Amino acid sequence: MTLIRLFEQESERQYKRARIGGYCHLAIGQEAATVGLVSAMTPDDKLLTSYRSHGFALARGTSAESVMAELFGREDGCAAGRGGSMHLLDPSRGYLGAWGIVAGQLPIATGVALAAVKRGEEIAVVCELGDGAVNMGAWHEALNLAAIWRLPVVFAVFNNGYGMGTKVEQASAEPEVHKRAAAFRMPGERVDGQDIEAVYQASDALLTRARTERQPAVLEIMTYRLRGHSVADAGTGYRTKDEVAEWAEQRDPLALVTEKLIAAGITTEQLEAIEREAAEAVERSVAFAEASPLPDPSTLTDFVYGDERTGEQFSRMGLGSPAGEAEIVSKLAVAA
Amino acid sequence: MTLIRLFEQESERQYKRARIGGYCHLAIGQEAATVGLVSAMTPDDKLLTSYRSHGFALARGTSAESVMAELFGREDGCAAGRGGSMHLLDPSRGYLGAWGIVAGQLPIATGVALAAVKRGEEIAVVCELGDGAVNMGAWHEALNLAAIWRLPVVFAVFNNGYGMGTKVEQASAEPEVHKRAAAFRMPGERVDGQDIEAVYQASDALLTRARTERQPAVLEIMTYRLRGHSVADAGTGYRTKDEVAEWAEQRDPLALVTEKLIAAGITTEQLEAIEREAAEAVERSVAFAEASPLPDPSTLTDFVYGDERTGEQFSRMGLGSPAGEAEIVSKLAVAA
Amino acid sequence: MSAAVAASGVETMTYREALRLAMREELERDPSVFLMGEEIGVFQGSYKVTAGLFDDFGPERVMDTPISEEGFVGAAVGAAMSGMRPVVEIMTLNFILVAMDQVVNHAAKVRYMFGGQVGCPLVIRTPNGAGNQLTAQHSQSFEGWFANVPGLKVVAPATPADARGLLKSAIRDDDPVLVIENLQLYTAKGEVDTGVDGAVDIGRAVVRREGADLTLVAHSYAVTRCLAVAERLAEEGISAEVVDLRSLRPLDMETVAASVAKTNRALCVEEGWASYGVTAEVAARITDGCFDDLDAPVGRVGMAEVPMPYAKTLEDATLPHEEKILAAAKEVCGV
Amino acid sequence: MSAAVAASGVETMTYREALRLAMREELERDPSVFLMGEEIGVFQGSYKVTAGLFDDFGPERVMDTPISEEGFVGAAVGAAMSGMRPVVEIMTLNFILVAMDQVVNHAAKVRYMFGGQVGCPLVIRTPNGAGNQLTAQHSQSFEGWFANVPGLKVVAPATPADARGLLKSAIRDDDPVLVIENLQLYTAKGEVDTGVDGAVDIGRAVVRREGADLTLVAHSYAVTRCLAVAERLAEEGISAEVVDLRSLRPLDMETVAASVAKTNRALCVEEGWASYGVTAEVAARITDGCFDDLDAPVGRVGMAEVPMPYAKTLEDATLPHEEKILAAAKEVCGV
Ligand SMILES: Cc1ncc(C[n+]2csc(CCOP(=O)(O)OP(=O)(O)O)c2C)c(N)n1
Ligand SMILES: Cc1ncc(C[n+]2csc(CCOP(=O)(O)OP(=O)(O)O)c2C)c(N)n1
Ligand SMILES: [Mg+2]
Ligand SMILES: [Mg+2]
Repeated sequence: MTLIRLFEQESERQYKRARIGGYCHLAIGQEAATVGLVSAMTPDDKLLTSYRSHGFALARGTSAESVMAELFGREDGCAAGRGGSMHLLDPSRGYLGAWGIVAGQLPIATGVALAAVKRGEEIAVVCELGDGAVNMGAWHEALNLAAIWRLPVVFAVFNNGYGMGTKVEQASAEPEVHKRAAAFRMPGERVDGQDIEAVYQASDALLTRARTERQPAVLEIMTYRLRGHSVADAGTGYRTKDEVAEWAEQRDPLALVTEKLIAAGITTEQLEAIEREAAEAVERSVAFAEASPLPDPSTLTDFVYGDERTGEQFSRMGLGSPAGEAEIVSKLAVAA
Repeated sequence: MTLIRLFEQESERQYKRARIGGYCHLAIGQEAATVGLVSAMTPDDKLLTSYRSHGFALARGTSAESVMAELFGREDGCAAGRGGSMHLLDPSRGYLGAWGIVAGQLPIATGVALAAVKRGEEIAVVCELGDGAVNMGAWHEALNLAAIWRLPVVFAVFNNGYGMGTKVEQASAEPEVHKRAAAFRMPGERVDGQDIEAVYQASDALLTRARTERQPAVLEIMTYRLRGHSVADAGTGYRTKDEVAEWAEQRDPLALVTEKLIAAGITTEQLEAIEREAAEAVERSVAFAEASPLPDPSTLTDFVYGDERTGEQFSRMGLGSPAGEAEIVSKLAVAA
Repeated sequence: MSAAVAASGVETMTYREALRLAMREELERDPSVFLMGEEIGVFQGSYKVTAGLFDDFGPERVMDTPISEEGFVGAAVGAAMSGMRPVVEIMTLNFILVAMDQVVNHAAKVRYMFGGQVGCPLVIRTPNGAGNQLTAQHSQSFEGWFANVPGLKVVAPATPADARGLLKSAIRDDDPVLVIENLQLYTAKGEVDTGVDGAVDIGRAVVRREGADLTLVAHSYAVTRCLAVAERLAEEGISAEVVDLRSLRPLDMETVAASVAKTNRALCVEEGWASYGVTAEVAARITDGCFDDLDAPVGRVGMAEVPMPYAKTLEDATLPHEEKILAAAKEVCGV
Repeated sequence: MSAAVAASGVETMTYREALRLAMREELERDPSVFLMGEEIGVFQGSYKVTAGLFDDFGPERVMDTPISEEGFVGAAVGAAMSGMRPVVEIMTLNFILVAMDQVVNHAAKVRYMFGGQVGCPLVIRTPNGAGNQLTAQHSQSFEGWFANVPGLKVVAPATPADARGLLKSAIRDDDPVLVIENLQLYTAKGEVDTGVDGAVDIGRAVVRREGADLTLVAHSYAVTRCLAVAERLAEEGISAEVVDLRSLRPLDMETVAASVAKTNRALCVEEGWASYGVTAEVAARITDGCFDDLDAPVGRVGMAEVPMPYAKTLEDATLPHEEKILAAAKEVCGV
């Protein structure tokens, strides 16, 4: 959690220094929800999330280096600098990506679970989404498919109170989002997302049922983003300062977990060590990202297609193609 | 109901005689559901339905002539022969159309209700759909909008047990479809669709609440189609003969209502008169349709656009246009 | 099937049967292949393309889905990312509009946006076309939109042999491939050599008929129309060559250009609306690639630019019938 | 605003302000006009185009919606069928993919399929474009797909005056109109005559710069690129004319052809992928309509045919930058 917090703060700084571009959605305030959920996953479980993704990659064990390098758009980024902040992934850890279209990842997560079932793998798929995403048709279709096919997916709704500037109550006719699971005869639960233990326990129970009984479920995790929607949003136009201050002062997940740890007997030295280690990791990540090369324009057409026959398939397309494109097409031919 | 039954049987015959083309979805077996629902509408209420539409137009008072002429693809059809069986309408009676994309009409119905609310009209909008349509994302989005904006729409789900060859239980994780209304904090009810009085009463209650309280709702009407999905489907590959026979013999809505009427004292003469009148109306409709002219190809581009400036807008497009299309474009210019 | 036929392996079958054969062969060959779609199982397929496969392969390999195109196309993307090879049937191309986001924003992007670490070997097969009075919402052919999208491949077979062969290649391809079938072609018959694997390479057009005076370029059912028109042109002394594109992305311009270099005239034909349609790209490329060869502007014929009307008279006036193609061909030839 | 300026009515404002002005003026003029979209109200618009309108017109006229593009575009269709004039903002063109069915299968079909008895005076405004490292799912320009659909009109203003004028005409039009805005243009400045109504007719291209040697044809932000390229070409002694299409459906080919008849050379430029893109149609029509006028094949430039990558180096290599246009222009001119 400390690592995520410091990483996010550093991302904010680097964004302002224009080292990071595009959209950049920070999860400051949501660390307990993220870590509690991901901790309940086994190594074989799969994870798909929205664009608010940095914390998930870190929680899953992806190195801060490769995440920061991705945000910097470098060749050593976890998506080779092609994806950026919204499209992190780490297939080696079962992180099948962060996605940018609201609710677009839901049907895909369902399909990941379907493939696992077809192969007889006893795993669970975690699909994170925001409270705003529950009003998209894709939510309905994905949950219905998961339910009728009994697919082991836990839909983890990070209810941070807002989709951009829109309050949950304004957007969702059932603001207690977990209750929507009933429309699919699926269990739905709500948990305090600032309490990491509670999140872990609820996640563990649902993920276990998913693995062993192929029971899909909705877990609504109540949390709050202390920053704006993205780095470009001050986050003040649609909520009061008091509201933000209250969450920051009384419900900061990092402060809450620290309190608990202290009560459990952790020493100041230990806490400081954690903080120092995290700070160093973040520092290293920036150094790593800065040192990593920018992708060379000559690699532009790598990865458009993966089939090895693509080169031959496209080799006859060049003729009469749009100016500038003949070149691309011939490179496509070589790249694949 | 008798009129609808006879009209549908005639449509089936005319389809086999190739006077009717395209897709043709009959509602034989669903007459009580249709008439019970539509009878609860006031003249100002609006209606949108799926492609299984003939009965709705007739129940709403559209003449059998103009419906049959539409099925024949004639100029005097209720959609001027442009729409066919799937796209009947009658704006003068608030029938804002039959639509062919499953669940496509739901968001539109929501918008019709929104317009009424904006203008302060105290009306209800009835939106019919099939049981198969409740698994589309459009269902979810439309119901959510209707609920958060308090729009006077009653979503009338004609649950006839099947979407083509798929059983409700196979397709919908919540086969008691009306319960899905809860996901939007909306009332949902189920009613026996073969009992015309029950349908009327349930519809009347919900439509009244819609008009007076702007309360959207789901009404699930349990019914059965005695024919195949469309005239092209025998309707036997996915259900047993016994099942069909049972519905035909014990739950035919026409037989049930006749029984009731007899119990209430209607005479055989009166019944025969109704039947005769309906048969004559259907006969007249065929004669009318046959006599109505086929649309002339010169009118092909009528109605593509309605704005009177369209002609001028398109007048400069003809040049270099695809062969054959220059002509169309210039006609567009004239038509609009 | 006679013994002689069996020996040579060449059988006459419909386009529909050829598609079915390809699926059967691929289901047998590769356990990661499975089919998904509305009514493809118990109902045997809305257009009966998958008839019999559910009975032979069971519900795990031939999965009936609810009416939820966005949901199950997305599920297929997820399964494909996980190493399966889903073959999705969309009942007709018109209905892909509700799943567009999964196709264009997801399937087409997966490999690139994640830096090449995950692939998406997905096949979507779906018929386009019109001609059965199915009206405005059910009579469209906008396959060119997908051909505009890097990350996707789009093929459109015009014969039974190609239906089998291109579908097989699509299923074996490691990238998302749209296989555009056609409602009118389902009953078309042709020879298929079942004695050989029969996969047809993606990205290769083929000359269906040789000619000297004019090149007709088309894909899918429009090829059939063009072949008929070529017969009629022959009667009038015009020798037309017919090029079947077979693949829209990639597009085999070499074959097209070689033909036009010979005939010096070209007419492009499609079932959909020509303005901003497939013929726009083909015509633009011909004019660029064969600028000095052309004796006349490249002609184009498509469906009349109206939403498809129901009435038979109007539908007939809308379709790119042979008469229209014939007239346009003569215009291109200056006769 | 100085008194002198006020008197003449000509003000300098951004494209974004011009759009906002058009909406304000139409909201005031016609009570049936209302706005819908995600974050257009309290949040003042994701790109602040609607800033201030919620405060001035209130939640009934400026309606915030949940994230449900399919739902609220469909609701707008229904409202438009009922005589209202909804103006829907889709946050960016990329997100219209989830609402495609409502636009193409519904809005575009309403009038025709119901025999002319109901209309659909709907406006959808949405920005296309790329250039801010927004990556593959957020950097697309497929407006040509809509231009392929009879029943729709598609306009794409390139200047603040046109942004105001075309949006006004779109709102007053009785048919569904897509207004394609552009992310890069929002901050572009230009003169707008607020003293006049300023509506700009749909279907009229305009010559933005006169020239003799070459015609550059473009729409939206590509026009800005072309004007800059024309300057650089002038330095090299090539006089380029720049035609701003303004409208894609209908397409004003007369203006384009008149220009090409003069210059005998043309290069078409767009922000999106060129293959099967807008330039395909324009190039095909130029070659048909100006066959005897052309001294060289019509050139085309678009975005590189890859899903948009994140890294700045790659994004730069993908965009249709001036350098690429310049090189293509010279190629067309044979220098
Ligand atoms: C289909 C679609 N519509 C709109 C957007 C723009 N958008 C990006 S994030 C967002 C808000 C999402 O809110 P929520 O789901 O609550 O997630 P949070 O940002 O709070 O984590 C919107 C509207 C999008 N990416 N995709
Ligand atoms: C989006 C979409 N997908 C598929 C179809 C093809 N289709 C037409 S009707 C139908 C079944 C609908 O079943 P249901 O909603 O139960 O209505 P019913 O036919 O029983 O009245 C299907 C799959 C379609 N029209 N639209
Ligand atoms: Mg949120
Ligand atoms: Mg049904």
